[in-house]
Amino acid sequence: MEHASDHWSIGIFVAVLSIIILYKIVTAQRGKPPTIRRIAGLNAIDEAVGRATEMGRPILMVPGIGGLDIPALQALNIFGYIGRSVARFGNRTILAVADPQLVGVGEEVIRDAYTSAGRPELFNAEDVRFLSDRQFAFASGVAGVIEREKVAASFLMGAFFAESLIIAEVGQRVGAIQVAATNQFTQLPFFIATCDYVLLGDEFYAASAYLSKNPTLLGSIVGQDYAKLLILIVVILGTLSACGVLMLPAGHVHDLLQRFMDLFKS
Amino acid sequence: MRTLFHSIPHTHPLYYVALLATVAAGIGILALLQALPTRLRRPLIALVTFLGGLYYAAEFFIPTGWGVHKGVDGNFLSPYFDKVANISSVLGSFSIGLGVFSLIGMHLRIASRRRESWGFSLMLLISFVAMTIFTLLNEYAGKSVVIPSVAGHSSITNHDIYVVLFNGGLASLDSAMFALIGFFIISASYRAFRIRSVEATLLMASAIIVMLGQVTLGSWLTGGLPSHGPLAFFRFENMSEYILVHLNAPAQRAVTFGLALGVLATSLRLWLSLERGLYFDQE
Amino acid sequence: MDNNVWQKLQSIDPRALYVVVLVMISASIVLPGLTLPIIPGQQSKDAFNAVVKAANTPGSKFMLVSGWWSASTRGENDPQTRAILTHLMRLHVPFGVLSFDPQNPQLMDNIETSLAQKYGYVYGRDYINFGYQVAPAQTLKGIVTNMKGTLKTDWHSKPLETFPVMANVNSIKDVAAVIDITPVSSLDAWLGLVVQKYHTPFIYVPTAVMAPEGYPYRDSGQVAGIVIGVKGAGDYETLLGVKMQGTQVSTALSMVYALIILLVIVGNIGYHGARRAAALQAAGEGRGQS
Amino acid sequence: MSADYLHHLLLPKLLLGAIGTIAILSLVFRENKLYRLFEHVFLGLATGYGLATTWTQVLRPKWWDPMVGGGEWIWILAAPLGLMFYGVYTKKFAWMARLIFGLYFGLAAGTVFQGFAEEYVPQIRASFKPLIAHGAVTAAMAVNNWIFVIILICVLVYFFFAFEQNSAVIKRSASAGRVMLMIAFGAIFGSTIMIREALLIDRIRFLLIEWLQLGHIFR
Repeated sequence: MEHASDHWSIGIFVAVLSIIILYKIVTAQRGKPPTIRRIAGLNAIDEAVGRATEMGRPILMVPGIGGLDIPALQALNIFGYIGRSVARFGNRTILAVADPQLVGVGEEVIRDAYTSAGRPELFNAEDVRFLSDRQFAFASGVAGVIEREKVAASFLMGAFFAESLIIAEVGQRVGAIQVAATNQFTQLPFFIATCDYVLLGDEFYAASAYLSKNPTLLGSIVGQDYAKLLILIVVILGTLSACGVLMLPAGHVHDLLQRFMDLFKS
Repeated sequence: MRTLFHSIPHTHPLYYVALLATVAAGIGILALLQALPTRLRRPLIALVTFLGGLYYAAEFFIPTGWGVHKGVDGNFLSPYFDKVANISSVLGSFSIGLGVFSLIGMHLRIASRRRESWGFSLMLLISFVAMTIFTLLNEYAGKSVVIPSVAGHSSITNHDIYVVLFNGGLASLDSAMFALIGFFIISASYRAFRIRSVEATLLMASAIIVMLGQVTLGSWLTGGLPSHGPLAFFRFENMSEYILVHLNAPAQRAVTFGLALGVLATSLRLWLSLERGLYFDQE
Repeated sequence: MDNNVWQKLQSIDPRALYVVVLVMISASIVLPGLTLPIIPGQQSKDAFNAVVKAANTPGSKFMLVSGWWSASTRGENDPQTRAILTHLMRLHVPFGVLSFDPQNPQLMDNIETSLAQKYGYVYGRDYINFGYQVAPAQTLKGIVTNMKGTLKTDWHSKPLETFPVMANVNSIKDVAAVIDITPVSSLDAWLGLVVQKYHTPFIYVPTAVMAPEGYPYRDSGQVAGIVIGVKGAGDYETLLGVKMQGTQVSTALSMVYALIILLVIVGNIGYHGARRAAALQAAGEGRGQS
Repeated sequence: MSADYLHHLLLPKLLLGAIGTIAILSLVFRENKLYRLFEHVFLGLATGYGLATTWTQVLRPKWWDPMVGGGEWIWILAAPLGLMFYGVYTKKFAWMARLIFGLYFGLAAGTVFQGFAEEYVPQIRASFKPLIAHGAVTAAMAVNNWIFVIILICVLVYFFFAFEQNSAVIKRSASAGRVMLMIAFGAIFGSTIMIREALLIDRIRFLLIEWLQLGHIFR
């Protein structure tokens, strides 16, 4: 088991990244909220929701199959915003989950969305559905829901694995507008092939900030950018050090460069 | 833990006293929580969230060797690692009812009110009950429950039924659902691999090169090229390997860094209850 | 050409494609004569030669086969295992199977028993199953110095001392080669904990998805050869001069891949044809107005 | 058709597996009653199995056995605390569910520091690659290292959200990053096809060879 003190440099590096993010959150909360770049997939949400309502067909949301993890909570957070939009249009939201705890959390999120949009009477607890915590049983259940409810839009966000293609292809077949985001790099190509919009990489984590324009979340995104910049600088310095270590004869500079590289060695 | 709460053999009367007292204390805690003024609820939730994350964070950041004897790995919090994981998985398991009630409850309602296509719901309920019973029987009774012979067939045991349900049912359905992707991946590539833009073209080209690097068909097409020297690079298996190792890996790594920072930031906001959004904002 | 034709080419009903795939796969499975000739890749050849070399090196010929796969990757790992074990039995090499997945011992046993009869292999004399190892890292560390002490029993809980095949196998030094059949990241564990100690020849037999993990180690010589997925199994069978599942599945795969490439070409012809037709039409309308 | 063959076809384990497989695979053509039947059976079996194994693999060994067999009476406290999850069903106690979910949010968040240090920092270290051919580093390796670093940087730049991308260099790097991403996605797509088809072939083999035993007919 790794501890910070096993390699203090690594522990401190993780702490520094955290502090950068927290600092940017605090400054954004106090000052002028920052702006972030456009994320194409998210502009399509209102259009998708509106079209679904015209067609009189419901909207499906799936927060992945990873259980109560950070990606699922991020997905539910985004679904909360989309849910408000759905509620304003007076449409139905079906939330399909693969974890018992997410039934509890998900029900509250969707209920809150309908309540804060002023349409609490439209919320139906039966539309927050636990299907299975078993990967392919869940996929079969979601495919069934998509086919029988003829969903008009589906939002697939969170940790998806091989089942991604089953869910998205069935959605494609019923003509649903699909927006997807996942932390699993290996599933992104399949979402790209089947969905209308895909949030790549950490666009997923920027989505809630983009939708809510909430200073805390926007500040967090700025912090993440600075943390990313720090990683970029470290990689460039490390690459230059690697060149130096290779070329320079043994001596102080050589040792210094080697020591810099070893800061990140576990 | 062990020093605070001595275990008592369950044959001892005191054990039952301790059990009852703990249950009473537990209910007392719940009652006390409920009696708490409403405005204190949100800070309390924030506190509990913070404490939940604090163990792992502190266990990581506190230097090894603090508060433990020499030779023990980690710090004074480390010996509880398994205990915390156990408690969290046990307590978490109590939530399984939320899932079961959601699914089974809905189908019970459909079946009992004979709503549209209630027969399917009935089959779901029967499968659920049968699987629960025979999985438990298999665990507890081994092969001992013999179901007497039916219409001349030799008698069968509970284990035989379990095998039919598990292998014939659950495992087969799992593999069949997985195998569906074999069909879907073909229609997906037919639709997606179009020379529409530079991006789409590159996606298609790299997919096809990697595909051909994996099958005999590819070996045929470029089998004539020498296996050594500069031209060997253009054999599909070599181009495919190059794309996977040298072009895919750095792109994947860069995306991973961004995702990792996203998780770090989301975790920090959750842990410190900085999130002022849905769910977390309600009392 | 009529614009409708272009449209049709780029929007073939997926169900038609599924039927074609179904027929192609079924035919290649049911008709044993329907196989495509296979050109074995260099990596498969290296693996094959490494096994032959290890079997001909003086000293203990005992080989370790490690299985990390379960029924879920049976499609790839079963043909691989069949090809490898056929080779070992032909070379009269004694071997032991270590399983790192609870389902694996049974799956391995099915393959062993189906092949054993043909090659006169007897359990306990010529080969052995060590069963499911719960803690991979500890097992791997242990077998380096003390094989019997670490593994203790076979998968039926019979002490290893009772099996003649184990008589002279005490540590990793008595192992002529390690063959790792795996759908998971097991490579680092084997290389780090076992192989590098005495430079035991190591043959990597992964699913296609896992194969890239092995490339860097092949260049450095730590991996003697890689048998990649079903294609590798087919290559291996060709090198053995037999036609089994690997060849059949390789054939089916080549046909499916050819279909995909054909579809991509057809789809693109349709897409660009339609665009050109639309452009021509627009140009024609333009002329009419002037 | 011989009696033996018929008997084989009707073996319950094989028969259920075969019909179930056909039912599930039929979804590719369209949703139908047979699929719907087995979808419901699947969900029922999976939930039953999940419930039973939650008891046999988690609650019995980690909770019941230590509590009863080991006399660790304090474990009974998990029962009233576990009850808090069910607060979601009532308005009055809903906040208690939020309380216990809060605990789990905390647990999920708390592991992030260790996870980051163990999983990602080594990847940062592994990205320090020499760009010059010298000594053990061949010219080909140096070229590959250049490619590695350039792709890594371009893709990282693409994912900046808050910094304004107004310099031409940055803009071009970002779009190059997107292009490199597409190549990577193509590679993943291409390398996944084989295992997916292998699984489909395995299922068709199950139906045709293991169940219908058609292999013998044509041999």
